[in-house]
Amino acid sequence: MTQNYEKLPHDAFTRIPRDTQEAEKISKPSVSFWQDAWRSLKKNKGAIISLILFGLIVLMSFIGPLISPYEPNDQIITHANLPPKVPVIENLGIMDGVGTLGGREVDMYELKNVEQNYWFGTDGLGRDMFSRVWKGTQVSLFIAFVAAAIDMLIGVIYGGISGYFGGRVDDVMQRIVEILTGIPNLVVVILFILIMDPGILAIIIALTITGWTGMSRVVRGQVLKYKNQEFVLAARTLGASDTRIIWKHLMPNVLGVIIINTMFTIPGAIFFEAFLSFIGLGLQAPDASLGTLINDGYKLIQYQPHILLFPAVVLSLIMIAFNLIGDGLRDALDPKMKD
Amino acid sequence: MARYIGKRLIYMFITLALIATFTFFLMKILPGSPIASADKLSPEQRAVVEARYGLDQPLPVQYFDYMFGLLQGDLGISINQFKGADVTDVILSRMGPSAQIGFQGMLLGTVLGILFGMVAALRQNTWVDYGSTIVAIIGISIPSFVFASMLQYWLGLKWDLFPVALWKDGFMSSVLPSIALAMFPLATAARFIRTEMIEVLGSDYITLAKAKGASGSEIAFKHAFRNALIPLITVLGPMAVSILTGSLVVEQIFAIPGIGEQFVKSIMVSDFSIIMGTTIFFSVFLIVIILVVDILYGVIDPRIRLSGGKN
Amino acid sequence: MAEKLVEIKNLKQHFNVGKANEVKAVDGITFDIYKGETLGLVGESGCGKSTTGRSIIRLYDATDGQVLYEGESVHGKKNKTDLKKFNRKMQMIFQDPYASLNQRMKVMDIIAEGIDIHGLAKNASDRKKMVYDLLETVGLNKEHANRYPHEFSGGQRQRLGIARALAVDPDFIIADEPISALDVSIQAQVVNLLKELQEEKGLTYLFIAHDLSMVKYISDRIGVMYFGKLVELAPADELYANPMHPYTQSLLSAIPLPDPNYERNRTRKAYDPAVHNYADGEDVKMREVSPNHFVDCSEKEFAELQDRLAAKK
Amino acid sequence: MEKILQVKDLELSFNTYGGEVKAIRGVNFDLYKGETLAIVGESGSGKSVTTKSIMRLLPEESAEFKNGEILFDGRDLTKLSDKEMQKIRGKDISMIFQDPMTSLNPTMPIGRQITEPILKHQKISKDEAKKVAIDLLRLVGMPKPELRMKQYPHQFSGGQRQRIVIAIALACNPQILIADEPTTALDVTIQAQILELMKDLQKKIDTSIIFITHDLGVVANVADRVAVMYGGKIVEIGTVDEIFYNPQHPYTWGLLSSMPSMDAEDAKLYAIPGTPPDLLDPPKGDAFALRSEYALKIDMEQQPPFFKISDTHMAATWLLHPEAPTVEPPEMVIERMKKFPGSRYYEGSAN
Repeated sequence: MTQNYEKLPHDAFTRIPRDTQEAEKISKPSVSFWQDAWRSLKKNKGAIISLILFGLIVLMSFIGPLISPYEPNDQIITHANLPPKVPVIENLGIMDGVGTLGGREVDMYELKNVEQNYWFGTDGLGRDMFSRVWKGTQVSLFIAFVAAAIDMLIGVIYGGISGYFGGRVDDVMQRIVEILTGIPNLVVVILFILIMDPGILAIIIALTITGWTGMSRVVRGQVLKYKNQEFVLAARTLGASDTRIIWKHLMPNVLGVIIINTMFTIPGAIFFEAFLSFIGLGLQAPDASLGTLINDGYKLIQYQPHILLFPAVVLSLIMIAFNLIGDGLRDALDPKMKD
Repeated sequence: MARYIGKRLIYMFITLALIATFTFFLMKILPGSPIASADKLSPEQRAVVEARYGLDQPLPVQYFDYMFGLLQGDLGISINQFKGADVTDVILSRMGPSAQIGFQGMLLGTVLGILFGMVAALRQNTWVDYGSTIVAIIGISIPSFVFASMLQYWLGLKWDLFPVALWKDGFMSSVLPSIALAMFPLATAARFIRTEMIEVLGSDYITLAKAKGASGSEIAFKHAFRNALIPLITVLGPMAVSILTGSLVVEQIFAIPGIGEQFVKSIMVSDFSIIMGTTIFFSVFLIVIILVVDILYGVIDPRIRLSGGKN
Repeated sequence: MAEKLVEIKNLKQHFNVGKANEVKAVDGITFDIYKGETLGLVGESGCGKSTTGRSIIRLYDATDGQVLYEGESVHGKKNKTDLKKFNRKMQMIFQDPYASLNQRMKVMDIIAEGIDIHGLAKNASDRKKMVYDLLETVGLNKEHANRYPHEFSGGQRQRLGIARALAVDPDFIIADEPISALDVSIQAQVVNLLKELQEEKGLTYLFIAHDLSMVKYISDRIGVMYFGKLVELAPADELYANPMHPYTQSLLSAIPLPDPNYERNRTRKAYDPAVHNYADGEDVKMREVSPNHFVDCSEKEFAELQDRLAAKK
Repeated sequence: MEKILQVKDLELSFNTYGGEVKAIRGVNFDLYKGETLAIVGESGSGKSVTTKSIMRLLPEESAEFKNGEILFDGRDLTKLSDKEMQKIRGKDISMIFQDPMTSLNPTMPIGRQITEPILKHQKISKDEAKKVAIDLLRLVGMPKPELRMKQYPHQFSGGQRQRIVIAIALACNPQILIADEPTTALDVTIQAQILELMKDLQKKIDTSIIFITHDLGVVANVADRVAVMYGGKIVEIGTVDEIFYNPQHPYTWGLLSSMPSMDAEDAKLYAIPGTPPDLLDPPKGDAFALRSEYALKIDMEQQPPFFKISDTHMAATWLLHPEAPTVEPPEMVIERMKKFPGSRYYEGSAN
């Protein structure tokens, strides 16, 4: 604020031309929406760890049954109810083949004179838990992915049509959804399982029969939000066809939410499959899913906790991983979206 | 508002009628006879038994009998499990324990959940926040039956703090099942309240409250809390569903003589009238909850209460 | 003034017709837009000015009334080729520089949308060249073509929106509050660009805005809207010098100008619709009070206005 | 005149993921008793941040005072504890925000929202506070205030809500009222009413107002003095006549001539090219130089100091340095300068 000017060279005050193009320049590197989302997802440690963990679980569900020397359904009655035993780790005092028998801790492998190691132990029929757990994981994941894919397909088409065409079409379609969502899906699932032969197909159908309504609601909401946005109006004034608007303008914008929603459908499906198996409506023996394994294990919780432990841990890990990946994707793809 | 409620009630009846019809015909197309011992009976004996349960009537007559009974709260008669007992009575006799653990679980879950969510939002990005987020993720991820088994194994079997199972020690028996049921509502409420609170805390009217000189706690409780809490009502519905689903397995695990346990048993022995009855009972329960939630929302939020219904 | 390009006849746009919450967004307005002119449409939020623009370009199906473009009706059933013809002749620039560009598309594809729809480019390199030319026209350059909308500032985005509209080489552009969301220093960029384009290409504009000083600057004639009705329509200078409808007077008296001396002396006039005191069944419609100056008034008011005019002279 | 608030060398940064955003880069101004100081500038110029920092309403996790002080009542506001600050907010300094639709709590009756600061800062009973609130509502021109006390914000129109917000701000007769774009979200006719109301009230309670806006028309209407902000700094400050009729900074020139005037004919608008600087990486010299056609070599190297034009008028541009070449301002600015006695273009009558 002082007025005593410091000495400055005279030529400092020559005028310089203005570069208009320079003023329009964008210096930051170009980043697309998906690149940006991927970048913020990478910063989310929980999601990345979950992604890796989930990858490992998928991998194990395929190679697990192969690397185990036993078939999932092979019964060796003499090897029944063995606790887990893993070389090297056994020296730490865990997974060392020691179990409780009549109140005393004994090495069950020595007792039953078993040479081989069962990493996850065996069940009451002498089946190898390691290969059964991974086989069961495979089945559970398969059911969940197929169910989620069907939900997504029906939900996106239904919600998309309802939202895009609006008016009377939307009214009728929404009334139907309203009634469907009024029916508790627990009830529907149980009834469906009852009338169909229990099995993978029955479970998938039961899960998807009302499961898609959630996706359809979300997609409809998004389509309604976007279809009146100015960029869509602009496309319409340019004469864009419905197909073009749907595929070029709406889909790319709704895709993020579809992905997020699917990420939360999958753990839901896994849970429901396990739940059904647990109350005895799931896969029938000898087929195994994580749910049936947990059901079997639960009956022996007092004496053979390991039979419950491994499938329960794998199931929980999958669920946690999916929820964290879902959270991460939601933050990355749609920071403003809630519930 | 009255018009809105009336409309909703009509929907409710349509939905229930559909469910009842659907259930009825599903039961009819099920393979095998509803009478478990049918194979062992002579045709004459069988006819006698069928006549007793009205099964000799033509299908439409059976259907209208059933629907008419429903209107009067009559869910039919148990055929296999409790020979001849009224299904309504069977369900009602089982209500007590289910209602108790359901209510306790819901209460514990929402109260703790709100608390966790609030604290997490007010102490964003501190260890409290991370802790409550981890609890919430675990609560949402770990299925109730796994969680219940774990509780039973450690708190019941290993440490002997609570009864392992059965419904003999009054309140103490209800502790573990209630905790198991509370996990999902807790996690849902915690996550929900946290996001809502953070959003509310960033809103203009909170800044204005600060500009008035309100202190941190006044802002949190007088201004933010209520606004963050109102939308929580919308997830009460899903929470009630989770309690219901949970009760099927949790009652099973803790051997509690509730409706859920009964339901699973009747599935095992194919007692169709009990399955049907319970299904309809559950549907009514959930539909009523959702209706109450919607009405409650309108009553609590002045924006809806005073403008007379959404849209 | 020259020939009529667009004629709007008794246009009505009601929403939720027949329901309790029926909104008469546009309630029977009539005006013409001449070739090569800029017609400004002003009014406060909710007066129906944007709806008018959107109805004209067929974004809404009009409840009643007609829109004629070069004598041909725009609304009603149309075959695809007819529709496409209108789509090329009539274009729109939108208000929100953020929502009006698809975030998932590159600038290249955004601008080329009209080119693609109407098959205006012979091949890929022709398409590219057309986009580069358009970018240059709006003061950007070809480096911008490979970027995404979120990397641009508000003013730049608005120019991208202009380039998109220009791509189909329209004759008539509806500019729906194109500068409302921009900073003062940026508004001039966009307004100047629109003016230059008009001179170069002989465009006709319907310029919708609530900033009256900008509207006056850019428009040849101005229409004032109030609750779905057009209340006054006059050449820009005439409207400002001699506003006749009490609402126009109130609106003009409310605008603060960047001139402290003027501001110290400005007095605001309030508008109360009750002043008209119309009797039941009185015929209130647009009447030409002086040449090209239309006012929504009753027979009685019309006589009064003319008396006042005569007194002035 | 009595200085009621002094902002000295204020520097403030936001710590973001992208790095440090230097939102305020050395701001100096005084506020006198009873005056209205308008701060103008485009979005991102730092005008809102400056006032929010006076109220200390910026998020504490990310906003950081780097330098300078804000003196009020003999105390430096940047150094007060939260508790001490709470006693000042709403009582000595209060604030009005831009969007009346979102600045009231939707689930609290407006009566309670008005009595809140009264009960907080004054030792009076609830009933007395209610009376004060009703009087306030009457003061801001709300009809039937007794009935409306129990109503919720959604039952009021935008203009009415802004009146309520003003009532809240004036509840404790503050010495300073900060109005952050209070009329931007309103229609012109409502804006005119609110501006009149604010000027009336200011006369009644003799409060000083800091009025933030980007609308030069509004500035001409309300301000006694004007500070023009650009790139996190004040570039020119003076009385309203000095800024409008004798502007010295090229940015002020640009702003004034980018708006059409109602009387001047079709002169082409002066468009400032380009976009405001990125404060994540502010330019070394004059932040406006890149967009200015009057840029000098030194603008690229060194930030200009303030040059004094009159006792009340200062501008930060190298063009005012004695060594600098004389430049011709845009035509529309020359038109303005012709009305200002003492300016080099003054054409006033000879007497």
